[in-house]
Amino acid sequence: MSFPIPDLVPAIPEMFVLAMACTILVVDLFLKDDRRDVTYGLTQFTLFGALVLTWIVHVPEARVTFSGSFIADPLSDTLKSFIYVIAAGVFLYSRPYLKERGLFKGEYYVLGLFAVLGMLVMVSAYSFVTLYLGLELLSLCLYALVAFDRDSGRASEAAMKYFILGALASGMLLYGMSFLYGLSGSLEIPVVAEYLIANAGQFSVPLTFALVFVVVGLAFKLGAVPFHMWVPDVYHGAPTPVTLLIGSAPKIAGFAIIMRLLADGLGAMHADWQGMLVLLAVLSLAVGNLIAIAQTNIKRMLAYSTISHVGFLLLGILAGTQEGYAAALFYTVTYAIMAMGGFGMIILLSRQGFEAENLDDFKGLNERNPWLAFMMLLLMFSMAGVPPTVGFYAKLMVLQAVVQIGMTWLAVYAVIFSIVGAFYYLRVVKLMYFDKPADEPLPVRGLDVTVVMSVNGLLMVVLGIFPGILMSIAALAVGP
Amino acid sequence: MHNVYLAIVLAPLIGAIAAGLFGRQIGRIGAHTVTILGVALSCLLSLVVFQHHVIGEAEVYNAMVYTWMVSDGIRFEIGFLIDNLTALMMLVVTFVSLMVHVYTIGYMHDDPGYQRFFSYISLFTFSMLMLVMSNNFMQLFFGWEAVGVVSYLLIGFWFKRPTAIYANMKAFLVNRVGDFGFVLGIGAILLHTGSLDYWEVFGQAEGMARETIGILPGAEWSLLTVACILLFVGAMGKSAQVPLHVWLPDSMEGPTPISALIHAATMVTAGIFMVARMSPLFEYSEAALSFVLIIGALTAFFMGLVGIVQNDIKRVVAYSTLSQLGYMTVALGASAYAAGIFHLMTHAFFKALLFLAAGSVIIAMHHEQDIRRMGGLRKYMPITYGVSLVGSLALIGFPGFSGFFSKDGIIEAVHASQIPGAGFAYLLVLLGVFVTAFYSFRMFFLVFHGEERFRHVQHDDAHGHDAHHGHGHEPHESPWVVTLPLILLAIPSVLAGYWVGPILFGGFFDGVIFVLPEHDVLGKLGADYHGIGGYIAHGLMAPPFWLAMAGLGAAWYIYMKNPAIAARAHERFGKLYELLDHKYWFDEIYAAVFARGSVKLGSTLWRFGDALFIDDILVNGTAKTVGRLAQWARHSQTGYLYHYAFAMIIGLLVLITAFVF
Amino acid sequence: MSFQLAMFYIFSAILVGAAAAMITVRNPVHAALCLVLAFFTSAALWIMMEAEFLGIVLVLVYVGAVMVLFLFVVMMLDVNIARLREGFIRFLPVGALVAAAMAVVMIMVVGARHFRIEPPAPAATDVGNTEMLGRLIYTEYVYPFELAAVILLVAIVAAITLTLRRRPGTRHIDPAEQVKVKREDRIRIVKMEAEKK
Amino acid sequence: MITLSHYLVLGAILFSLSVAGVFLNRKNAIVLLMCVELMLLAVNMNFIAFSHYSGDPAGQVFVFFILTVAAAEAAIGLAILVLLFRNRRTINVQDLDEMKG
Repeated sequence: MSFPIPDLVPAIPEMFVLAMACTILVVDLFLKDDRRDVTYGLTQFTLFGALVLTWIVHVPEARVTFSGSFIADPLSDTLKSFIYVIAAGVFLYSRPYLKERGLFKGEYYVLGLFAVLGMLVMVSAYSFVTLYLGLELLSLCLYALVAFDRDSGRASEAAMKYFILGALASGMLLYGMSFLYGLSGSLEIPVVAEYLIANAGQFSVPLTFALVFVVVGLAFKLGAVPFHMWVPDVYHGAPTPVTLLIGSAPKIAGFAIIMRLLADGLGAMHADWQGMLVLLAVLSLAVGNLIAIAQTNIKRMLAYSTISHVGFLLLGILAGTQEGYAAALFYTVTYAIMAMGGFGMIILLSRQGFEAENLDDFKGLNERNPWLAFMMLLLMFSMAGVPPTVGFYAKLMVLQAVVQIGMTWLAVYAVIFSIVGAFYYLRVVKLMYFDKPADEPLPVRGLDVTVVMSVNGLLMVVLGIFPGILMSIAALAVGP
Repeated sequence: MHNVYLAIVLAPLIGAIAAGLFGRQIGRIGAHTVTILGVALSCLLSLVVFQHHVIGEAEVYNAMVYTWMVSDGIRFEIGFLIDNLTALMMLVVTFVSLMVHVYTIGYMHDDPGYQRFFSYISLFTFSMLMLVMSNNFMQLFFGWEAVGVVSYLLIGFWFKRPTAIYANMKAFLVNRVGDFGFVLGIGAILLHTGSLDYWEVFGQAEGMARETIGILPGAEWSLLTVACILLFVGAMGKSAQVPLHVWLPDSMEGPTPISALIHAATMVTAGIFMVARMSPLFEYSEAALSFVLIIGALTAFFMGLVGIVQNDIKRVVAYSTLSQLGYMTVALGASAYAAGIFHLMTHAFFKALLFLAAGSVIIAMHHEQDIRRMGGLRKYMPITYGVSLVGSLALIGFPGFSGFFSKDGIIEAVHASQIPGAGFAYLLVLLGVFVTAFYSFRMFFLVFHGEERFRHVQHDDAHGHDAHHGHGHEPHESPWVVTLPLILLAIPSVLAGYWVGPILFGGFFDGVIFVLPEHDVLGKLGADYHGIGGYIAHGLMAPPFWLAMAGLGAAWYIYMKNPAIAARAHERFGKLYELLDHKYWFDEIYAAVFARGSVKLGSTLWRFGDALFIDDILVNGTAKTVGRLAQWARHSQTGYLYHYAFAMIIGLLVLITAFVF
Repeated sequence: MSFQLAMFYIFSAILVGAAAAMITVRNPVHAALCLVLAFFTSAALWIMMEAEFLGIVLVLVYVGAVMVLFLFVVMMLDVNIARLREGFIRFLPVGALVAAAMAVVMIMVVGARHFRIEPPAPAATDVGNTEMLGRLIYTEYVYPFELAAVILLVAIVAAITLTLRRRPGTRHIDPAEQVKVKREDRIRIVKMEAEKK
Repeated sequence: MITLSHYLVLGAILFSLSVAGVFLNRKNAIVLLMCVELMLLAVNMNFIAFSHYSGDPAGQVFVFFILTVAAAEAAIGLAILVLLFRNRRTINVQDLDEMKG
């Protein structure tokens, strides 16, 4: 029995990350607590190396390997690059926080790297098996990380909720996949797509039925209403560095599996899933923006804001056009960067024994540290979609895509709720600039964190003024 | 000239960045030096541009500077369109801004936010120039929002005052309503023409006028009318027209230089400028013009009435600004765009002058703003007094002063206009002249003439609270940094009017502003125009002049004659509170004798129209409803795992039943 | 009714009964045992579908390891059983209603004519089920197989990270330290002046 | 004859029961974990049935991986449960409401 060795080259970045994660796991065992920075350095090196490797092995054409379960194409390489960069930013922001709370342990980085690996697998998944395994690899790491602060009751409560609901959603996704498999006879996404195209126009009831389960599973992972309930509690309960991780990079991976499953695999059923996504988007925009107004905890507020952003993201996808996908990709990346900055700011302002997670902790930030206040202002403006920040541009692109397919009412609806949403972002700005500060001193932060935060904040404006760069990347990744 | 235009825009921006980011490093003197240099350079170069375009009669300049992006064949660009209208606006903006910069050195002298303030006003100048010099809708919108943001920051500049925070929230919210219309208007234009460039859009205006869209079933509207009215809704927000005017009086919570620069001379006139710029669109829609005309007339008259009952010196000027903006809008509605722009220019000078003079008074009175506690300042502040007189005369349209030429032009144009509603508008603007004269000189007399009431206040304050700091010494004239801009502004307040011939009747805006022959009221008036002298002579015999004189006389009678009565009463009772009481009683007489109905109407309108309907129901009501909804909705997040799971199952079931069966 | 069909119904009845009992019984130990029963009957059904390997794995891995872990945790946590079932009846009607609605909807779909497929003839190859799966897993599915290994590794790391406690108070002896002890560490030679009488 | 439909109905019933278990159970978090196991069992039943009736072994391979993941999931779930018990001294689902709104 002979079996050809699969082409391993496209998977080199994944292999590198896996090898390094295992190395770090072992190396960390032999490190004393005061040498833990080595683990951190190795982690950052891994991400950097993976980024370099991704572009070394990159070719413009799509390559499928491992018997059709893995794909490397411009979309995957682009999304992977963003994942590396954002994960690196997350680790960088997290370090001072972890150190101050005695959580600076190798496991955070090992689990974090495995989570990154899970995202990479999701991005490159080309069959249901790999997609599911990547999703679970990511989810399991995240469940564990949420409970990472072992002495926090809130964290373990959040982990429990996340775990149960996440497993429920995975089950639904699998149930849907089982029907797709049963009907098409294959687990490979392109084969399923071919089956659907061949049977276009006469989809049986079970096919739509399967589609509902798949959409529900995906909607949960993104946090779309009514499958959003885990988002606020998990964001709130998890240690802030973990919230930072959950809130940023996995959204990109989530976008990737939606692209692979809905756009590539079930593209022929666009008319069916479009209706479902419309419903989810409408609910997400309303619920996310409304409940965010009533929040006093900034982590919860950002959680609800995530939900509303997911609504926007879904708008781009449901358009089902190349412009729509590109807009959604643009929106996702933008959102991931904004979320990284927003949660990163909470970390920057927190110090030992004090979490800057209430809105009131941002009062008078302008007087205490005008530069950080200005960065936060940029981030908030971008989330609210105020021009000339990139957030405005992202919203514009999505709306344009929606208008193009003739759903103007949906665009108007989205605009109305983003105006409602502007209120709570601007409230943060108001607190920072017009309210009296509490007399809490700000912690002193290292140069690396400050520089990255500045880059992060200024990126909002720079990308807003020159969106062409990101836009052409998005258009290239989505394809012609 | 390309680089000159760029320099004009960038100089204030550089100043703003320097003062804003490095304020601490460069210090107070550094901050004001760098920003003033930037704006002065802009102003100087604007003069060059003005010379080049207006006097040198250069070609209209229309070019793209930077392509931001291209999407679906729609180009998003930054570009400049420089013609006579732009050149005029640039000159006004940079000149007033420069004056305000200099004045601020004196006014904000003791303020801890000194550098921040300079940074903001320079940033504002930059944004306003971007708005004015734009050659496309995108950049127009950018400038529009940017001036809004700066204005919002500046109204709340003294963020420790709760009233300032309230005012800036209010300004922001009301402007959002206007901006919403504005964006929809731009969207409508983009939808039809597929372009954001002014000239390309203007070229298709006639086609748009013929196209209709169904907003409500069964009612087909002309697309152009809808677009124009939506754009004008934006202008209503920015230029504070009824019913979106409510934010402007409250915006007086900001420092006075801001009131002069943003809320009188420049930003609030952006709406007027925009409509004039869009004249090729508005001309094809009589319905939109009529709408503009009536809104303007309502604002001009009813806001003037409210001005009569105000006692805060800045609020009087603020209501006067509202009323004058109404006049400009009326001119636009009557297709007399040139008259509107002309009034915009003269108003920028004399209203900035009045505001800065009011600021000078406020400094002298140690931040007392109630005109009932002023009086007799003439001898202490001769320069302020003189320039205020010039400003007030210009405002009421006294022959020979700038306001006379511009306002008379508007009134005559409305008189000649055939647009539906012009008769009604004519009546209102004519009555408005009386009201204007009345409130202007009421304030003038109360502040500069009559008894020195601030001395009594001092005794009143002496026991009770400690607000009497500084009342101990005499009011005195402000330093030169304050008075110099006043004098410099007083000169154009008088002289700018003599330019009436070329601007209104001389084809100054040929090729810039487009007027259909059947709407060309200024052309008709131009036929009777025979030089300045004749114009003034004509004005002396026309009703507006006599109405203005009547208003002035009424103000004099009530506020100049009464202090004598008041003085006698004071002698008889000898007690301060009774003097105040007298004053109150006097207001009653004035109402009973002169304009009981109209004043009552004014204050009732203010109370019910503004305070109750707009403030409480429209603005606060929406916010409250949303807030309540949010509080209610958050209860859905119960915290219980099984409820979350339940929600997921219900969601799944709903999706299945909705899409599978 | 064929023998196979009878077996199917018997096993299915037990399976559904065990599952229903699992979510309703009061005692978590009983629930775990019900689940074990459900696994056993499922394994039987799978074997009826010629998935012998998976049936055996289900018994060995699930019943043998995972459920034992469950029971272990149940007993370790030692929670008050009496309290745990309060209020169950109160929510039963609405819960049962939704569950029934869900089951009805699902059965309407899967019970449709579309799925009334006859079973295939028994496979007539000389390759057994286990060998076939093995070949697939180590060739075509080698990438997912590696991923599964990573997932197990993550589970180990995560479980240890979350639950391993180093109690600072416990006394433990490090043999390495004992061996490395030098004389100087234990003995101090003190020189003293001889006392005068 | 046992048709595919028989197995699918069985899977659907198991799936519904497990879902009902998740939201009916308000006291004991450990039963929630068992419900998750039951749900995966239902899914596996589907996959094996489809695999058997189409004669394609891929479904069985997928089940193999799902079983692996489920085991890993159980380990992490139980670890979180133990942690929760240590912190809160309870695994009552009704007590998990510190975060809401």
